Amino acid sequence: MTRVRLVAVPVAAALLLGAILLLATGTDPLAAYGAIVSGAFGPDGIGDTLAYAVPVAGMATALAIPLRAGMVNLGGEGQLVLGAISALAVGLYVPGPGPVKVVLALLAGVVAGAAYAALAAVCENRFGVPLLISTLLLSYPAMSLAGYLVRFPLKDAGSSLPQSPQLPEGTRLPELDGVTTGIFLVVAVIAVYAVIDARTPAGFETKVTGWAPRFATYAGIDRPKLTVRLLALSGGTAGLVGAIAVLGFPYRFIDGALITPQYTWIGLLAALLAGASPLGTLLAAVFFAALTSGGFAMERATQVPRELTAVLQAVLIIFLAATSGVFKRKARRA
Amino acid sequence: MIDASLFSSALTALTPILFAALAGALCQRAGVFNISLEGSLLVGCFGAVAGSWYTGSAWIGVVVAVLAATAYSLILAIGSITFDGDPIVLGVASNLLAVGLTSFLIRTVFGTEGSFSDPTLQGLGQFGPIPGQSPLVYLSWLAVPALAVLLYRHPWGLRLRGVGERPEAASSLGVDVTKYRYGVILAGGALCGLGGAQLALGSVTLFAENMTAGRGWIAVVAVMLGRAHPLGVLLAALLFGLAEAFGFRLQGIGLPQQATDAAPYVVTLVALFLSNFKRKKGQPA
Amino acid sequence: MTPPNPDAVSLRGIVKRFPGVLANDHVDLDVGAGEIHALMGENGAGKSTLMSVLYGLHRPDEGTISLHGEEVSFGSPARAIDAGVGMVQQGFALFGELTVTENVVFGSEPTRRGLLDRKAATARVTELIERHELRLRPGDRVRDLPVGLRQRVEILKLLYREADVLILDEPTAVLTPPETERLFGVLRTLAGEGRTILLVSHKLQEVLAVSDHVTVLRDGRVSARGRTAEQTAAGLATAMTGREIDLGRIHPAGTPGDAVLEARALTVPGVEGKPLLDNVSLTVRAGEIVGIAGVAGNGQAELSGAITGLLKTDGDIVLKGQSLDGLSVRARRDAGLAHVPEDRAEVGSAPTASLRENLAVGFHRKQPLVRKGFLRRKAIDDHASAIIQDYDVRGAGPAAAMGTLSGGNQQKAIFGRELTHDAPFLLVEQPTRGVDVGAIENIHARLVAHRDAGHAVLLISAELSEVLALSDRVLVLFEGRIVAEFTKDEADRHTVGLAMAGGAG
Amino acid sequence: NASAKDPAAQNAAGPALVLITPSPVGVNDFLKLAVQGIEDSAKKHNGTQKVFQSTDPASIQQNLAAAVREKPAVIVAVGFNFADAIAAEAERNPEQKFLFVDSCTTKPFPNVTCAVFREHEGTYLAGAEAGLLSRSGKVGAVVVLDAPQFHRYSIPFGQGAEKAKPGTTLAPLFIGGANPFNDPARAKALAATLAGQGVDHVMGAASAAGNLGVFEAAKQGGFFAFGVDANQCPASPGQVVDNVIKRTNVVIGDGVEAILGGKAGETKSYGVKEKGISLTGLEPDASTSQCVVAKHPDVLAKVGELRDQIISGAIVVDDPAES
Ligand SMILES: Nc1ncnc2c1ncn2[C@@H]1O[C@H](COP(=O)(O)OP(=O)(O)OP(=O)(O)O)[C@@H](O)[C@H]1O
Ligand SMILES: Nc1ncnc2c1ncn2[C@@H]1O[C@H](COP(=O)(O)OP(=O)(O)OP(=O)(O)O)[C@@H](O)[C@H]1O
Ligand SMILES: [Mg+2]
Ligand SMILES: [Mg+2]
Repeated sequence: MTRVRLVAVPVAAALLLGAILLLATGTDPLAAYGAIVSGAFGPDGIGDTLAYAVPVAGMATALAIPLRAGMVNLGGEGQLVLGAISALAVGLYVPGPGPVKVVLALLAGVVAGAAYAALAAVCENRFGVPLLISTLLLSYPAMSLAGYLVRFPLKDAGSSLPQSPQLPEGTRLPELDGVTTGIFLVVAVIAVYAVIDARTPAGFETKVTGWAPRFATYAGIDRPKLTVRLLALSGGTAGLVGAIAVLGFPYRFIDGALITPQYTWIGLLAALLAGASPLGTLLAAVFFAALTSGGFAMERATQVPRELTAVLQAVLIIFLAATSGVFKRKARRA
Repeated sequence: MIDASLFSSALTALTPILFAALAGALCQRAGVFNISLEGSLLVGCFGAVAGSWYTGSAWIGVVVAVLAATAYSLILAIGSITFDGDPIVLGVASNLLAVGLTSFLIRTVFGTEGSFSDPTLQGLGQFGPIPGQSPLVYLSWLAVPALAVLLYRHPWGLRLRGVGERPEAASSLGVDVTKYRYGVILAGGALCGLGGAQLALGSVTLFAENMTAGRGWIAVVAVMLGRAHPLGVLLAALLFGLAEAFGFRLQGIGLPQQATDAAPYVVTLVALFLSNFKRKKGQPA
Repeated sequence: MTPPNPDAVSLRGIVKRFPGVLANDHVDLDVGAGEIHALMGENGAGKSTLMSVLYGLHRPDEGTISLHGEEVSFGSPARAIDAGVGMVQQGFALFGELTVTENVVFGSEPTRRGLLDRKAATARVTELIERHELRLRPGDRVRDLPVGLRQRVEILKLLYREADVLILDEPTAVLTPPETERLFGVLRTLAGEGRTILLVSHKLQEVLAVSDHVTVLRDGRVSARGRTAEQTAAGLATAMTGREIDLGRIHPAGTPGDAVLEARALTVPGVEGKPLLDNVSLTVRAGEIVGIAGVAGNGQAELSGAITGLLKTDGDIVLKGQSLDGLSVRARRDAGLAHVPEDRAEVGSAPTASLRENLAVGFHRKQPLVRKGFLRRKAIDDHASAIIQDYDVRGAGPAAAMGTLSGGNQQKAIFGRELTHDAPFLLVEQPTRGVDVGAIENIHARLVAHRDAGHAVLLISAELSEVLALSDRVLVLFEGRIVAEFTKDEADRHTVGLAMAGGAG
Repeated sequence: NASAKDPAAQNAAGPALVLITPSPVGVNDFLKLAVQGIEDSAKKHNGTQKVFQSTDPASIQQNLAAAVREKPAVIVAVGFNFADAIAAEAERNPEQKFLFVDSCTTKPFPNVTCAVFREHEGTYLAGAEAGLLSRSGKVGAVVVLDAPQFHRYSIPFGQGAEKAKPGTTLAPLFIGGANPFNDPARAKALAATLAGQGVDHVMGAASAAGNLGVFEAAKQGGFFAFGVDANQCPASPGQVVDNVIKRTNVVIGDGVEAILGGKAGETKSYGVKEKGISLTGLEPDASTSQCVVAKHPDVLAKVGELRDQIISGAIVVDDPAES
């Protein structure tokens, strides 16, 4: 109940501020908001929303996993892209029947993302580079590497663009109404995360580490090991999201296509907003996805610039941070 | 491969990073973890161009940039200090807001999209002995010793470091922790404003959506690598700037662009490893 | 109608409320110049609150403060400092990264042309150190100083500010007897110079020894006051708790059995040659409490770290016949180690998490909290409720956040969790630091009962009287080495105190 | 902004047109020309038009789907990023007509008309100008990404220069980094780097914002630059020699006309010959273009000859994207 009020007040405040902005630019706020809602959840829009929600919720979950232990993974983009390119390479070059290749490609994405994120954990454990920095720094070379691969060894022979060839027909994740069937994988990951988080000793140890790191060490939780494990899970999930992305439309890796939509940053925000709780993270991710697709629909319908939704989104978060206890400063040190 | 223009372009490239990293170092010293540098820089860029455009004076543009970025940093200040919000959440949010807000403002203020420029837009121009450098470049170098003196030779610096280490102890000695923290965040905003002005009116003379292109994040890394000391931060920014400029050269001799893109980050990571190794020595196992 | 010779400090009808708590309830307090005035009371009685009001950290809801007959009103410590009031707070308010001089001048720095005048600062600090024989080096980093010296830095801060009202909130909680003696010597000198000293303490003997007057608070109200010479320890204890306390209780000796923990040649290298822990060997038997006495900073933390596995060390530890060499913290716990750490807020618990969660830690991989790999909510609840009941943790149910408990109750909860492990070996550090007499009695009784149930206990405490009261054997740690060993009969305050200061072995 | 620019046209009886851009139009000359093209077409056929602006692959797909739902007479999509999305929509909606400008689907569709450009021909001519004007014998290019599509702006530049003045060398640099399509400061640094190596004529294919950085470097370093897509000379008069222009507006007008006339499913390539690609200096209004080349009639004369040779087929400029 109070939780609802904690969120409702900032939401109302952000909407009000948005309305003022809209009035200032001479637009009817109700019409604009109506367009966002119908654009996000209307019969035409819900597919768009879900299409955004799959990568955003996937990345949000990926980043929530270590965040539960107070560890911030800023390298989601690199892990996402590496997962995507690895899945693609397997899908293109490993022989075998289609379904087997799809599974292998997904696994390759998971393994690549996991290994790369674990490397960042090792940087912290062995070389004392804080996770926040090691994940961030490692992200850029990964993106460059993927760019290099689609430019040279994995390039699309028929095209002049920095993109890979399309995966053959059988090696694809089918779509349902424009939404990739990868959505079931993402939902499954979130469900597993929710159960592990709430019901298992491993989830419990993760939370204890997030509450009080020194207490966790005292209690016998091996932080370096946990860091490697959580980062591997995080990077693995990010890699899975990347794999789902390339196995879905347009069935190829296009340089930059997973970066420009800011899936990672919006996902991180969703995870932070929800304090990394599994269902809260999902909710926040879907909310942001709806705001984005609704924003485009609003722009198409009413001429109001879609950046308004980006502004609304950020204002909302800042109001939330300011007025509610949803994410009060934790005993977290960089 | 190595010539005057390498240093000159490295110098231009590192100035916005240096300003932002100094801002980050100042905040770090006072115990504020500031990752909103990217957003503050971008707001500075926009303020600089808007100010210069409407007044016809690049210097007023710089002033507007400083004011805009300072005002923008209030988000982090009010959110994290007054309302005790998580600085990482606020930082990530304000970086995203900066992109959305400046894109929104280009539309509403300049009536265009993507980028804004005009041949009559006044830039900072060149100045001083090093060709191609704006006055802000020199200012950024002056800011390094100035901040070092402030931090280590001025009573404020002492108090600020105390606030960073143990706020409750500082407050029990009559030092207003809130005021100091607001102070560093706003001063950090002002420095980012200068960095943004350099990027938008010194390096080039225009505003483009998201034109900071990750420079604020590099500054966050530089704060870490430079151990939040003004001189250290300068060296870190210099290392990054040189690695980048050197990468451009390597492209010239046939390395693919993607390899040279990654170079500065790899160099920085290696530098972090090495600096930690050195520190580890002489400590108990 | 001002009295002819007004008191240096006069508090009238001070009321201070916190949400849900009446911390100070119409408190009056008068202290004359040149007087050492002790303030006593249970945990949470309102002592620190009252002193914070005087120092400007809190604004009173009602009541007035007068200094030398003049009513004052401080909005902040800065104003109080200007008026000559200084305070050493409970726990230190020092900056480890800064030097002694920087710590001392912090907040009122001498300047020259706008910049810090380091020369003048060092000169002034050196002069104060010499005048009061504090034996500190101005350039040392505070982080490198032992606790006793840090306390002197705190005193130095007050002297530098020329405070003429000095408030010390539990300054001796971390000091050894010789250090305490030195501190009291300084205080007496200062009082002799006409300064007013307010001393908050839980330690009856100290208060009786050093103070001129004493005021006792209970539940925010004054429950007793008077000249110290007219008080007795038992009387003060009753005034504090409202019940009779058996102060002189002597715990019977234990009956040691087989060796449970054997440590051999434990060594932790230091930064500059000198090891922090130097070739320490010791044995703890079942049914025995072994006490480690010593001035804080002489290797206690390293000894604890070596045993728990939080610190890498040379040497060898055998627990119940199993070598702990190379084992992780968790493996050591599984091998039969329980541990009550010194820092209960950061190391011993997660203050923001619930009591239920705090109490499940360590049991969360075992039956009956886990079945078939999944945690059982009901079992976790029952586990917490049982500990809360058994160990008399008051003021909260399983769902309450640990941080909302009082310090004493937090300590009881942590004790409950660790003792419930029923591990053969228990390491306890500073079990009663900052805990009031009532809670001390409870905790001590628990420890003795635990020993009598056949467990081996290693007690590390800076509180000499505690070590003496509980230990079957006392080892003295000095500069990383065990310099003396006493049986329960041999150990007395004087000889052990001497060994702690390096005067034996 | 986004949708119908001319409310009066909403009531018009003619065909409905939708233009989808891959990124915000703003100051992007290429896209501005596309918008102009769709507006002109709408006016000409007494129809209506809308513009949907995208920002990323996901929004491209959504805008395309939204456009299909509106069932306009023609959906015009500009930019290579649309290839996969158009192929998918064209397959699903055989009745819907698409005009795809600047690229084509891998597989032909009867309802997709493609219009592609041979930018390399223009770049070749610009390179020839650079070769003729260069004193140092070194020319360069600053290009967004190191990818074949974008090599159309670098390699032919060197070839044209070499043709005009044998011995001239080319030094290309690529922006890359975290934000290749919007990093003017980096574009400027790269151009300055080239200048430091003695290059005195730089082809700028550094994106709308990036080229401004290149021009600024030219101004500061006292060298010359070339623009793309439209006349960029006024952005930095005295520094910009000429531009490789892409007549997107004309191409869209042609394409829409053809589709409305019942011809669909073709791919038409626009080069110098079809007047889809040109140089500002070779256009009738060259004298008022503020381009540097306008002051060099001798150069223009020689480049005009080369153009004629390309048109006649005497010179064939290799397409670097087809390697
Ligand atoms: N800073 C604070 N903010 C909010 N509540 C506090 C704060 N400090 C203490 N409390 C609350 O006040 C109550 C009493 O705390 P305190 O530690 O003084 O108890 P106590 O009476 O000393 O108990 P014990 O004798 O068991 O140590 C607790 O419920 C605690 O949560
Ligand atoms: N900042 C605060 N907010 C809320 N309650 C507080 C705060 N500070 C103290 N209290 C409460 O006021 C009461 C008095 O606390 P105070 O710290 O003065 O006790 P104390 O006598 O110093 O105890 P101790 O011996 O444990 O130091 C306690 O119940 C405590 O919980
Ligand atoms: Mg207490
Ligand atoms: Mg107290």
